[in-house]
Amino acid sequence: MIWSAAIYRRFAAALRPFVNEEITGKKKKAVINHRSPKKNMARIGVFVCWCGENIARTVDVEQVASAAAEMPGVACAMTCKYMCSEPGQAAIRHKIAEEHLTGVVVASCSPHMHLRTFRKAAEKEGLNPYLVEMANIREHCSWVHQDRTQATAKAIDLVAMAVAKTRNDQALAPITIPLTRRAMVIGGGVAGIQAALDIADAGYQVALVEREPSIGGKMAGLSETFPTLDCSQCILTPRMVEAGQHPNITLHTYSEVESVEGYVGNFRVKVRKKARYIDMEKCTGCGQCWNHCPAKKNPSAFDYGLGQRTAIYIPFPQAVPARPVIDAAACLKLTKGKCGICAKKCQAGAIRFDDEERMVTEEVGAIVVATGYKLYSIEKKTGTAYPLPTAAGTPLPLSGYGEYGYGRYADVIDSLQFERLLSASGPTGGEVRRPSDGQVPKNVVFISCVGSRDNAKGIAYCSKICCMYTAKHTMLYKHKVHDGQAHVFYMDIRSGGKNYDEFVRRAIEQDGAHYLRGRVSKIVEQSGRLIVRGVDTLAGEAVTIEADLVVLAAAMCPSDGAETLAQKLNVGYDENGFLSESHPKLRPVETNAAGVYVCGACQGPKDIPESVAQATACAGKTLVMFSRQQLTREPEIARVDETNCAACFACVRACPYTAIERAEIRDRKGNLVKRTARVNPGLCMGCGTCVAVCPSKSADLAGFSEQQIYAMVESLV
Amino acid sequence: MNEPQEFQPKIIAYVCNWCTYLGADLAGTNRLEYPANVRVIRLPCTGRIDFNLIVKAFEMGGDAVLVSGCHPGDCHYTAGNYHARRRWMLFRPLLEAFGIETERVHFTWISAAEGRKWQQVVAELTETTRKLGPYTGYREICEAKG
Amino acid sequence: MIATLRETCRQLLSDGKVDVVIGYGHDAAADGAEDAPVYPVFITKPEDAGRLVWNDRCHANLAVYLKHEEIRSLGRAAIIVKGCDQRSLVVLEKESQLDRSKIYVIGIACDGLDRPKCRTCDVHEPRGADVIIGHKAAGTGYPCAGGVPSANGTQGLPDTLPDDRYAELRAFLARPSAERLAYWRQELARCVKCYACRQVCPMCYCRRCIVDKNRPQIISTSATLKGNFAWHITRAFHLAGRCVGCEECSRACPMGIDLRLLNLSVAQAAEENFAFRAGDDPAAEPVIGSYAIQDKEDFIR
Amino acid sequence: MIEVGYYPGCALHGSSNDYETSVRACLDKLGVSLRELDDWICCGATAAHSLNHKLAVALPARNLALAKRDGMHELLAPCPMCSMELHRANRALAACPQLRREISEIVELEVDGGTRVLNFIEVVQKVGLEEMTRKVVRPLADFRPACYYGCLLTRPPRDVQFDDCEQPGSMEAILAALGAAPVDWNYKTECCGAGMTLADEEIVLELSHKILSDAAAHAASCIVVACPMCHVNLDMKQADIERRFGVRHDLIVYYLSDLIGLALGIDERTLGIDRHFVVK
Repeated sequence: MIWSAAIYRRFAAALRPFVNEEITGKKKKAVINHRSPKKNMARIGVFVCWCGENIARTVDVEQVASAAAEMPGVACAMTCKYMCSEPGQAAIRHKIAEEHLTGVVVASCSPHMHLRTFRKAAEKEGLNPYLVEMANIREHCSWVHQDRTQATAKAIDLVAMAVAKTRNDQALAPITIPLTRRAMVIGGGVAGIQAALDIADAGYQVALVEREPSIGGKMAGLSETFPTLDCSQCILTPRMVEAGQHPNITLHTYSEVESVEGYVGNFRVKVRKKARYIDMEKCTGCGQCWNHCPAKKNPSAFDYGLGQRTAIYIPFPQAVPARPVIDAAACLKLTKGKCGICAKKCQAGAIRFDDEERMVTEEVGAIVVATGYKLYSIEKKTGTAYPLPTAAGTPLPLSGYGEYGYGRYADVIDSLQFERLLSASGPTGGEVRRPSDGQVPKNVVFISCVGSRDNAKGIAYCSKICCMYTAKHTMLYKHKVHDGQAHVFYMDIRSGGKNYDEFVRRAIEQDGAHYLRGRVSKIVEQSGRLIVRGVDTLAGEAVTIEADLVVLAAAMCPSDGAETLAQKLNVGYDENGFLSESHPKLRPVETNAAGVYVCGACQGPKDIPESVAQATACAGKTLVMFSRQQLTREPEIARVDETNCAACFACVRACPYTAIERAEIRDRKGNLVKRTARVNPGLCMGCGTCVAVCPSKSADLAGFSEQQIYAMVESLV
Repeated sequence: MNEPQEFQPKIIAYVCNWCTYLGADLAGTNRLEYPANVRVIRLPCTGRIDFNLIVKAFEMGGDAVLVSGCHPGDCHYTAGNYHARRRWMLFRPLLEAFGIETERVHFTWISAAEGRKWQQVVAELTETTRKLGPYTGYREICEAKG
Repeated sequence: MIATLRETCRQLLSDGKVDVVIGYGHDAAADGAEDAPVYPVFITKPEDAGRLVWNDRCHANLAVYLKHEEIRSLGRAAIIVKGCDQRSLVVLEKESQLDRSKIYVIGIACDGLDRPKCRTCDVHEPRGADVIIGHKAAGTGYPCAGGVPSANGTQGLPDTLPDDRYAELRAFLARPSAERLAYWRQELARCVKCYACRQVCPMCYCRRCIVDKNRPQIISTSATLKGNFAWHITRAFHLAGRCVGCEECSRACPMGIDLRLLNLSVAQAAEENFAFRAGDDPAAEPVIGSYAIQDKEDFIR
Repeated sequence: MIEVGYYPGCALHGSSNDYETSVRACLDKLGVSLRELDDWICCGATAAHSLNHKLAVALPARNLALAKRDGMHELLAPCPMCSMELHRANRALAACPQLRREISEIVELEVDGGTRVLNFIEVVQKVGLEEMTRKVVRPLADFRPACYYGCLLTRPPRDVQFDDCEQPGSMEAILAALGAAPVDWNYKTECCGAGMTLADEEIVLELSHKILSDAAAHAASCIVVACPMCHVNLDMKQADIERRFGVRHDLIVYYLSDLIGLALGIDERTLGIDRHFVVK
């Protein structure tokens, strides 16, 4: 039965051209619309590119073309000086029409370079783009070989393989999948706020998830920003308020992403909302609670431990949402069961000691990751406790800067702490007073590249912004302490950017910052002063500075949990934990997880303008996606022959994208006919791991099918 | 001229699209010269490369086979190379048991940035295979009449 | 022991707990003769339970019949397994080929059947069976000390340690590779591609075997060395992490090709690299289709 | 009884034999038996590495190979210089199979870079502070030691992998457990100038003077070291330093083993403390 059907089809296909000719009475014109080689005998056009001299110098392109013309299924072969040029593409299109081509092989450069180009050209001529293949005779041949005979022979082999593949190409149609036109932004710093606002302004719903009780991120704690010295909070807080009040933005503060399911256009994100102990609906943010809380001496995370806060607190006055949160570990009511003053003071009755964390699920089509950074941990705690760090055999991590005594000397602080000392809303009200005794420091040493560019500490990269903010620090310090002197130890000054180098020069020339090119070897404390020993490599001498305060410009590292989040999102990350963009130049905010975009410092060290620009780029990418009703995806994905599938489900186990599911085939009465594996085209990324693990080869991969690959190998006889 | 012709081994390389193929592209861009004996077959991922393809390469008269993909952790598809690595760990002993020369089956990780490694691997592979000579053992098997 | 076995099965059938018992038995015509040949039998009526036997010719791994549609269609099955065969059930269940809750497993305590695998057997009493008939012989394990009446009078095989499962393979691998290849050339030259090795294997349950796929023709179907090598490489590799070592393939081969070495080689690789033995641990993740980041890669450059 | 291989090195059999006396007495009391490496040779310190890389590996490697031959998995080298050289050789050998083969040939013994090298402090940690505290008969209540690690005990950190290389605390932990009150000071890991002893003594005096001064400034009652070189400079040269800078430090310099020994009830003579230059 099956036999006869197959034979019938084959005959019908073979007869069709004649039938057409008879009926129309004229030579068959090129039929537009996705011809498949199955219908007719293969008619493949081979186009060999000279690439100027790039290929032709080493490969005899004419010989390649004439050899190709003899290959089975090849209808015509020609060469062209530049195949990718307009005339080159036109030649391909012309031949497709003239020769009724059913497939095209372009022998030129890497498919990563121009496969798209040629597929588009073919498509314009009505040939299904997936019937176009390339033979890489430039990168893989002419550029790496000298011997003309050998290179030409290899080029012919490469073309033969491509022809063999093309003979077995199938016309493929893009896959469409549904799209939820709603976005999630993870991280509520300046980048996250920007992305959320841009998407929301375009009219789409955005869920903004922030781990801290307020959005604002690191920028909310900065004093003034380089190179304009405008007040950080003055420019950020209006944006925060806007985000908080935007009708299209749902804020999930004090919340974290628990799990991510689904795929591009159809994500289901579970968000864990931590217990805040405040009824957000009732609370008016009046401040009665935190003004009366008796548990006052808790280090403020927002001030990086330099200031103190109450147990029920609002991280900073301009917080959005302007609602407090109870620190469960510090609250007397929650720890000891007594107090409850805040509840008594609250007119709105918004205090809820029985609050519990809960999960909410957001369904979104795109996710923007903006989780930001933290500073490299420079602390090495020693002192009175004398911990024994050496467990037998475990190597000590070579982190921290014990020689600088951070965490040991109160007056050695990091740059974000110094920002708080400079900030008008900071613990000192904007006066530069050192942590140990509240004195105004007259001699301040700034050390840049603490952690950065130091392979011994495992960080090879430059943190990029430290040169700029250190210059800013010296200026702001000078503006506040007129008789003070700032000293800066630096390795190089990296101040590329608009108005950036001018800014550094101003710090040196106008504000008299004392720049020393060299490293600091050690800081010791002697009778209340910090003795900074370093070297001035330009003068070639050792330098000792008695400082009142030392500020360390610690390296920028991805914030805690970035790797875990990346794993949940299936986004790659580098050895430093920064999230990986899809392409460093051409796809800088996309990731290899479709529908997930990255912006800000979670992708790499960067300053505010860059973070904001990237955030807007992420919004742009999201909006491009949302401009369509549904998504179309590359059709080069796996498929399971459900009749032959033995349902061992090795593929289900192997699929990195959980794109294969266990399915059942039932007859009309609902009786189970058989079980089978089934590919979800929305999730499949086309790696083909399922094909390799399938013992019966019931799984196959369009575009790289078994038939195609074996044909390629067999062409190498 | 009666100098014997140098043996030109036939080497078939199955490489992943995202790392090794691009590494080979980079070798080209940097004009890193290497012997012209390798025929590259591009697959999306090492996870797609089945052992049957290795057997097929020998059946087609291959003197050596190279399988190459992204370094662990770098897979474009996050885990395809891990799956491949595990299969090869099982496949190599089987080839050993068959007495098939495993020194003709090479596995490497070559990243998109390792154009130089691609050059070295291909050069060394060609050289070792040249020293081993044509794989007559398997060729005889394929030519034997039933 | 045989009486218990027959009674158990009779009871199962008459209680309607199962519809068929897959076991070993004599042909009805044998009329109870002790030395009559042993066949797999499919007992559907309680009164036929008397045909069931247990002796040292009960080599077959009956698990293979669970993959047959015509057996499945008989209804709920009880299956008689030896310790080694029971491992097949674990693998099949892991691969979604059977629903353990719908099968009644009758385990037989076995002291060895004079097969090579019996020398290193460590599952004389099947694990995870619903009922176990008989007891492991005293003194544990091998060499067997009674239990099964031996037809040819031998009481067991040479004493070897159970952990020497791969001794034969190691000895084979110690030979130079050219010699190994020559060995297989000689052996596989006899292969007639009857696929008995496939038919008898409980793990070869594909609806369409890869060798029967013709677009592309991955494995040459001709019974030439080329096709035979391709087939046997494929067959063995498809058993990686799955072969339980029942040795039915070798026993079934009409040309007497000893395929055990190939099966052992993948089994050893799985055990050495992943501490995995097929059919050992129902909870263990199968070797193929899973991975560990720390898998070794000393052979990868 | 813990058994540990023992590599004394040249210093402990020469100028600093008081250190050996002390280490042996102290560890004996702690229940550690030392098995001295048979046929040990110089570790090559200071000289070898500036001459020839392979020599610098081969000398310590031979000692490691001897340890392996004699079945010692752990080897105590009380001199930080020796222990650093042994660590370095271990690391070099572990990293390079080629080097392993070459060195094995040179020293005519199997080397594998697998012997664990311990300094004195690590042996005490191995005994365990609790175990040690149990044996204390005379708590060091009136001691305010400044623990001086010098440059080699914690450095290079990649090689020796011991404690925090800039702000170490392991000696303090031991002494605190013995009842002493170690002072927090700045010069724990500064150089005493040992390498310059022969070339420019002036530098040695100056550097050692800074160390002694800072210890005194932080109200230390004594200095504790775990290195024969440090001991020589701070103890033997203390008189010269006092003359040169016109100050009187008068700080007794103990080996760590001395103080543990005292706490465990061993007398000063047995510990060799009476052989120091600065004495009570």
